Amino acid sequence: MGDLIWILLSTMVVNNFTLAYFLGLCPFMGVSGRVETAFRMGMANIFVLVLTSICSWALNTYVLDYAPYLRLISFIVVIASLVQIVEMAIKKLSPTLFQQLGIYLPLITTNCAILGLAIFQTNREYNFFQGLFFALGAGLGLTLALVLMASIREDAERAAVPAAARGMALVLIIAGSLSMAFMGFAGLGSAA
Amino acid sequence: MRETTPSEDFLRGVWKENPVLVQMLGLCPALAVTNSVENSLAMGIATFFVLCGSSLFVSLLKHFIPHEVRISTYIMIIATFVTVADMGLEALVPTVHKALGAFIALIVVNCMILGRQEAFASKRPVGRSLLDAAGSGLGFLLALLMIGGVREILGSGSFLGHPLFGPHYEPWVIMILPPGGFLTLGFWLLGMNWFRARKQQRRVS
Amino acid sequence: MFGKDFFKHGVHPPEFKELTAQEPTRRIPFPKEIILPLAQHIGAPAVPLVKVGDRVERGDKIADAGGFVSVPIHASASGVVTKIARAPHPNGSWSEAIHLEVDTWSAQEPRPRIISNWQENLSPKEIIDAIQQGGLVGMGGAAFPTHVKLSPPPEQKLDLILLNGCECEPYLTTDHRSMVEFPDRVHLGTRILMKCLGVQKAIVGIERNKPDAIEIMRATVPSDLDIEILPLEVKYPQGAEKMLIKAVTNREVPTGGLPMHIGVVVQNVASVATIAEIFETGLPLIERILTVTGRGVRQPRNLIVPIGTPLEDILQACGGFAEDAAEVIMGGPMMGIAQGNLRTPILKGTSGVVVLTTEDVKPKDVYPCIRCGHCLDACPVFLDPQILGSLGLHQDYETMMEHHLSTCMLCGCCSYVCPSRIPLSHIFGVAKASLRSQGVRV
Amino acid sequence: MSQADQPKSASAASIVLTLCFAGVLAGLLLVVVYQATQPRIQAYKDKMLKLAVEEVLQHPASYQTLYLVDGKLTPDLPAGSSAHDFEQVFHGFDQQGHSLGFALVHARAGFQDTVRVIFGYHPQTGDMLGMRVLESKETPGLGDKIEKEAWFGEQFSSCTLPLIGVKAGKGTGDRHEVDMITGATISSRAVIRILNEAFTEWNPLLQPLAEEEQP
Amino acid sequence: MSASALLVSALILGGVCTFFGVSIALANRKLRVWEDPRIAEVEELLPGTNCGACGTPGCRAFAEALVKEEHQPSGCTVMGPDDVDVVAEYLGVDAGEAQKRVARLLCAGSSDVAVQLAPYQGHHTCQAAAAVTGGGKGCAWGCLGLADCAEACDFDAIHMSANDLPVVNPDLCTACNDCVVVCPKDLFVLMPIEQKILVQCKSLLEGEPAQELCEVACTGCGICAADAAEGLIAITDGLAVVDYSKNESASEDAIRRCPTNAIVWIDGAQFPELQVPERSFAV
Amino acid sequence: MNKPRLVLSASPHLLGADSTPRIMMTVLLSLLPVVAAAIYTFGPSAFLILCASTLGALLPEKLVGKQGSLKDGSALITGVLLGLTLPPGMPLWMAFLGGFFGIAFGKLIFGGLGQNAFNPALLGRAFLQAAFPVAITTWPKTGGPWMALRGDNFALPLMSPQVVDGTTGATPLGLFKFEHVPTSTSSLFFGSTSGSVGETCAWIILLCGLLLAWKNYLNWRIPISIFATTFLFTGVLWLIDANHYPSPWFMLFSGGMMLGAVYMATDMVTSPTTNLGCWIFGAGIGLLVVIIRIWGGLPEGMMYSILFMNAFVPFLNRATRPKVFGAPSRAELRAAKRAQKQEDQT
Ligand SMILES: Cc1cc2nc3c(=O)[nH]c(=O)nc-3n(C[C@H](O)[C@H](O)[C@H](O)COP(=O)(O)O)c2cc1C
Ligand SMILES: Cc1cc2nc3c(=O)[nH]c(=O)nc-3n(C[C@H](O)[C@H](O)[C@H](O)COP(=O)(O)O)c2cc1C
Ligand SMILES: Cc1cc2nc3c(=O)[nH]c(=O)nc-3n(C[C@H](O)[C@H](O)[C@H](O)COP(=O)(O)O)c2cc1C
Ligand SMILES: Cc1cc2nc3c(=O)[nH]c(=O)nc-3n(C[C@H](O)[C@H](O)[C@H](O)CO)c2cc1C
Ligand code: SF4
Ligand code: SF4
Ligand code: SF4
Ligand code: SF4
Ligand code: FES
Repeated sequence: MGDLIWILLSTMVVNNFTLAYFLGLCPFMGVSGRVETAFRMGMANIFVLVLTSICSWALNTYVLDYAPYLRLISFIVVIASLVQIVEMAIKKLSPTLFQQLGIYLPLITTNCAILGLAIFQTNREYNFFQGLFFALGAGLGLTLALVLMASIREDAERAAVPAAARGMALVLIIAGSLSMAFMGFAGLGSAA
Repeated sequence: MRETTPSEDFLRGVWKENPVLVQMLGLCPALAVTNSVENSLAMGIATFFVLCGSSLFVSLLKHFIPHEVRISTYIMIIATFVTVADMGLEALVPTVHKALGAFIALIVVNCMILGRQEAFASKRPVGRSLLDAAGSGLGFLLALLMIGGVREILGSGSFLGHPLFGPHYEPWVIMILPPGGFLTLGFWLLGMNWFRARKQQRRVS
Repeated sequence: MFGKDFFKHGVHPPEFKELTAQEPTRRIPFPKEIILPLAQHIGAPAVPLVKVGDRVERGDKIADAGGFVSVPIHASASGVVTKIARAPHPNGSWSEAIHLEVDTWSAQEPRPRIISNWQENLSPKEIIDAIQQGGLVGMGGAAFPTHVKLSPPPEQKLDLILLNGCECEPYLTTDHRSMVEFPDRVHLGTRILMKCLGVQKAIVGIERNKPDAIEIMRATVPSDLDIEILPLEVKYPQGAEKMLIKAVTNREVPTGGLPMHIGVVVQNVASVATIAEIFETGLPLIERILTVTGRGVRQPRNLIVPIGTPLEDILQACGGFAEDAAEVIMGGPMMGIAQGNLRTPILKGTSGVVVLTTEDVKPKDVYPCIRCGHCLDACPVFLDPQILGSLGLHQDYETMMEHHLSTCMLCGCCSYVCPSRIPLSHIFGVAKASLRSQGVRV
Repeated sequence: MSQADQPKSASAASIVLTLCFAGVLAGLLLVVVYQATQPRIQAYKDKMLKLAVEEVLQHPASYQTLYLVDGKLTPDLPAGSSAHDFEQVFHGFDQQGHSLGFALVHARAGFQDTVRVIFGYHPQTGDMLGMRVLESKETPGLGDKIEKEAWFGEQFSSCTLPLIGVKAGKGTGDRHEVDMITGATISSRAVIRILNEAFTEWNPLLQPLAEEEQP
Repeated sequence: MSASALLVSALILGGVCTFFGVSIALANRKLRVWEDPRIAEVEELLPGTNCGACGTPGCRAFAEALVKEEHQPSGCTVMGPDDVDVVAEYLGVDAGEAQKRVARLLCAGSSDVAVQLAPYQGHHTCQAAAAVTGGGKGCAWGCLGLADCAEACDFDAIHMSANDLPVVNPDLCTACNDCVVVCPKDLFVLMPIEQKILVQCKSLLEGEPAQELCEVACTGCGICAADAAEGLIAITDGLAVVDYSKNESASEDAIRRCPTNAIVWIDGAQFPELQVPERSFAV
Repeated sequence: MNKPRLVLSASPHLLGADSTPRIMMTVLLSLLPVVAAAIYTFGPSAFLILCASTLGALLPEKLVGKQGSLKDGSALITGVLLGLTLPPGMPLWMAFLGGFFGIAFGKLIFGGLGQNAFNPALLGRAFLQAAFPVAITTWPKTGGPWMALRGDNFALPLMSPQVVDGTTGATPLGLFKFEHVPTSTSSLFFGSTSGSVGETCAWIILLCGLLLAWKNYLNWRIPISIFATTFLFTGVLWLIDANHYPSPWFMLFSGGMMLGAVYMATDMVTSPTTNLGCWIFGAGIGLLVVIIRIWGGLPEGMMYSILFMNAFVPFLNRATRPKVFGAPSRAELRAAKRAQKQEDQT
């Protein structure tokens, strides 16, 4: 159990997917304008990440042993198709949930964090539960980064930001600062 | 839709609608692997290859792909090219392959590539699609080199591995660490905005 | 049944009450012209009953109530109606007013009483009618027609009459003088209110910085009434209705609600004294006590002035402007409004005129908000003026509503403490005005 | 616009066929490329490993790969299994076929991420033959000195396990002492810990084999 | 190259793809929700300023309304006529006929002709000044000149004159309504550019008192009403009011004898004589 | 009657005496004793470092800041505080660069005073720490001739400092973390240990902090909650295993704890506006410091804890807004909802 918790925490803060690994930056830049939106994006991300973790574990265990060179392509096909189906289902079954989460799903499919998770999980040879906690940690880390970024951006919106810095330049500098702040966790657990 | 000329198709992606610097797409590889010029170059070329290849195929096959599964199909086409690139790099330049790590595989989900398929290759003739892909690919490469150049020069004091400032240079390690990636792209955008504003000002007065 | 004597937050500005606290009230000569705007209070403006050229006696009704939430206007001097035309109003607009040319030769004897004597057997309805006919509006600042406050819906249970003698605004000593000079009137007024509302208990809240008022009021409480004189912490805005109730009873007026919803009626002590005066003299509200003060006026004084006297004449009666006078404020320095036109008349609800000097109004540099949070610690109603202010500067008034702009009472505590001198309460006032013009209730 | 005006959606058959066809085609293409590149990739990997093993065993005349199967080290793989299913140890021999020592690969968390090292030592004396960092993501300019600073690696050809890290210049000359890198204490310590850990873990298994001659 | 590897790989990927192909086809049959793709296309063609001048809450809403044919493309006042035609052509509808409207200021009381009783000191916006006893201008209706409207205009169509009066550039004005909303004195109206007769004053004071406070006030003297065509101008509450439903009968005769020039005949820009100082460009 | 030239201004017409420049100047004055103690301990090197970082902070403020923004004094504070967190032997060009980065990218890019999300001084230090990790962890030995420089202050711009062997010492935290050698609390309290320029004398900083708290120029809840959390957390660990974990007093008085808790976590701009928010903010810093110091890779975590919690400030502000006067409390709202539900059911 301790091992699982450690995987969760270390993926969440020490090796934060967004701020340390540069995964899932497109939505991080694009959907971090409002805290509410960012939070929903994060939730949708957690959902897809967990789904991905399960799928890739299953693929690895049951199918891909025979053809490792098909790993990448099967991962991505499975993820893309699943997300598409889930999206359609949510759209049909619960329009409110769709408004809250569904509209982000297509954005997430083509998001490095998802495939990155599948690949890292395979490289590290995680078992089912380790993979699950890895996915949760990654998702929570993404959500944390997204929400922090969004809350800072909401404040900055009312600030007298100089014209040249308005827009993405400022967002990137904030991301750099956040990334520096997260560096304090580096080496957590290694020195003991 | 407005008609465009071939040269417009090509040039648009290089600068005016540069995928990284303007559209903010494909940021993950643009920041993750650009801690040296060599890596940037390799990543840029690999992406260029994948982009052109998949644009070609998508454009060729566009009439046969049903709307409902277009994303899945595009991704499959892209993934095929990426796997080819991945294995090719590993066989030909193993050191570079090791430095880029998982990010070669992640070209599949480079938002920029899928974006080009959706916005352009799936609607236009083959030639134009190739031009567009080449432009965007070149733009991506250019942006990667801009970021990688700054990061390597400041962060290692060298360019393409050649030391620039002598042995006593104190490298700015941060530039090759994650924050350096964000900051460098931030600097570039800042500079470009400032430059654009200056130009506009001059036009006004 | 009641608790503590404080509310949380608030500020403590310098008081400056010593300028006039010991000045007895005095009358001033009648002005040449009296200007009586038809809109004197919250609610519908009054409707004129006179025409140009009519002669009126002091105390005559010259305009009738324009509805239930409205009271009549009476001539505050004998004279001739010269015109019914737009005149400057303290709120900055030019609104319809009855202009009287005061008879210089008249002794200004009032017409015989229009309201009958106080008797224990008057019914609530008769009392309320008499108060409305007397043209009474709240004199504590909001100028809300008093009879409306005294007519709660029958199902509303009331258990306390709270007399507001705090006078928490710096400089002003109107209520102070009312209590010191006319304690019996305050108590008689209270008696009438208690009779009218059927309430057994009254509390007079007085800030501790008026010990003489507390003493006199205590000494004169009629033995047959349950009136408690309660000294309160000296803190602005102790006099604000919600804060006073919180301090005295520990009850909170719910958002959007009224004091009566928690069983309390709040009346200013001067309003209560005026109720008594109406029944004692039979005269309607045609004059009031007014503090004219500040270092920008030569002789700060407490005056009894006819309603409708232009500022010019009032200042004249106090020796005129000092050399360095720079700003004339109607009301107190915390919430009062600066006036640019000295022909503006005082209204029934005007409790003071403060004249500030160049030194007082020196423009202050405004700095960006440093998020010190002092404003949050000052706001007596627990708003977040910091966020409201930055939203206000971006004119995002809708979002301000989400941050409870409507609860803000524009007390000015936040502006007072802000080290960056951001005009917070002013910005909120602007936002409220803009929203109101779009039909939003704030 | 009414429901009727909606463009007809593609037929199910065309959806399935497109995907299936694309899948088969991609699969075929990939397998071809894979088969074409795989030998080179594998050859490169083997070469790198061989180089590393030779380096940390101080250039043995030959070496033998042992696999840990069911708690025992054997040179033979059980039938039907592949090499990377088992942990491996490399046993080096000199010209005469005498045992020189063993090379091990071991990994552990460093400052940023896992550090993988290969090292050679003699199980009976504990004397080290060499050490090389195979893989690390330590901070460039700091932690990556464990890989890039030659003097740091060279210490490990002349010391004895188990090791103790000391601040540079603070050593007493003991054979168990290794100088750490200033500013990269954590990474240096991680390397030392990896070696000590592997030593305690493997030594009981290896000691009996130390006397073995080349078969 | 082994044939078995070929087979395995084709089978695996083909199988996986077929499985998901079937799932998607099924899902498509059961779960599809349709949205008109033209909405997104039209939205692309619109200017994207989200100014709301068309009467919908933004460009997206306008695009939806256009596709549903509830609005005409010309309803967007920001697009030039060429762009309107492009949208109309895309949708195959009539462009509609838009009447050019511009913002007109109902005050001419610049700082050199209107009295300021007491200078306002504090937060430098018209809205803020208006909240302090009306802003200290003698005329309670007049323009405060602190440029809220110029600030609010997204199209750079309003600039302040040297005497603190906002001057609208009719070519740039899109009639977006922002200045109308922002002005605390309600001094802006949007009106068709064909309406050329305008009373540039809102003061309800009459005669002397009005003129004492502002040289160009409408004193309600009635001369214009007498000179104009029957019923075109009436004096209401001390102010001349033009009945624009009778706009055809308007002529320059009506304004000639106005003693204060409060009523004017506008051809194109209002206040053509006022100088707009060069604005410095800020980074 | 004479009529003066009247003006109109908005109410309230009385304003408090505090002003932003006055607050900043007071904080700056209160830093003087700290600076004096630093110079007393580290000699001219400390002075040079402070000058370099301050110049670095003032330059961008002068170049791109709003007109007259130098006057408010906040950039000066940033520069001095940054200098106080650097090792005295650092090359001056690095200190200058840190100040420049902190103000330019930690403050001006957000629009200047009051708008920044992160503490500019600490952002400058974080930049330096990530850029030049060796230089910023090279600590001079204490003692030696007062006038001597404590390292290679005058390294050429962009060039590495010449490491003078034998003059580097270890900080108490470093000693504890890597060597497990504790330092006595009294030497920490009176500042005779090696470390950054400003982390010498705990009692001076505490005293100045008291002064500022009394003037209401800093929210006392923040340092108190940092100290309390750190003390309690370390105390519990210490009681569990006193050999392995440091004593709570050591935790409180070592490293940047004092300077950070009193001067940097309390920066009004980058700390919550609500009092509850301040309690949580401080508790978060306290927890993180202990976690990083004990289990993390770095010996000191004050800077990173503050920066990390800075990022939470907008979120904390929105989450801890007090209940508005007269609005129903949460319990009341819940009760009302329950009643509503019951009504719906019947
Ligand atoms: C900030 C603020 C301060 C106030 N201060 C006083 C005061 O000092 N004395 C007072 O009688 N009313 C004060 N009021 C008005 C009271 O809230 C309330 O309206 C009044 O006491 C009701 O009595 P009235 O109707 O007789 O005027 C204040 C209101 C506000 C919003
Ligand atoms: C950005 C950054 C990166 C670091 N990277 C490493 C690293 O890769 N390996 C390491 O051992 N320590 C690393 N450190 C930790 C510090 O350098 C730490 O103070 C050092 O390990 C202490 O060693 P010393 O006692 O020799 O100074 C890093 C610190 C920072 C700020
Ligand atoms: C307010 C303040 C905050 C600090 N924050 C940090 C920090 O987060 N990380 C750090 O390594 N040093 C920080 N320092 C400097 C360290 O406290 C001090 O130099 C520490 O002992 C470094 O030890 P090391 O050499 O073993 O890394 C800070 C100093 C101050 C004054
Ligand atoms: C109590 C107090 C503490 C401050 N601490 C800092 C600080 O740690 N770092 C800093 O850059 N500025 C500090 N300042 C100055 C100022 O608030 C800071 O430069 C702003 O963050 C710039 O917007 C402080 C100011 C005060 C009043
Ligand atoms: S003016 Fe409004 S926000 Fe400011 S302190 Fe008073 S009630 Fe609070
Ligand atoms: S008091 Fe002023 S500076 Fe402080 S938070 Fe409030 S608005 Fe900002
Ligand atoms: S027209 Fe209105 S908004 Fe514009 S300057 Fe005049 S008063 Fe201000
Ligand atoms: S009188 Fe008319 S023109 Fe003059 S300021 Fe007033 S509204 Fe404007
Ligand atoms: S490249 Fe777009 S999310 Fe990574």
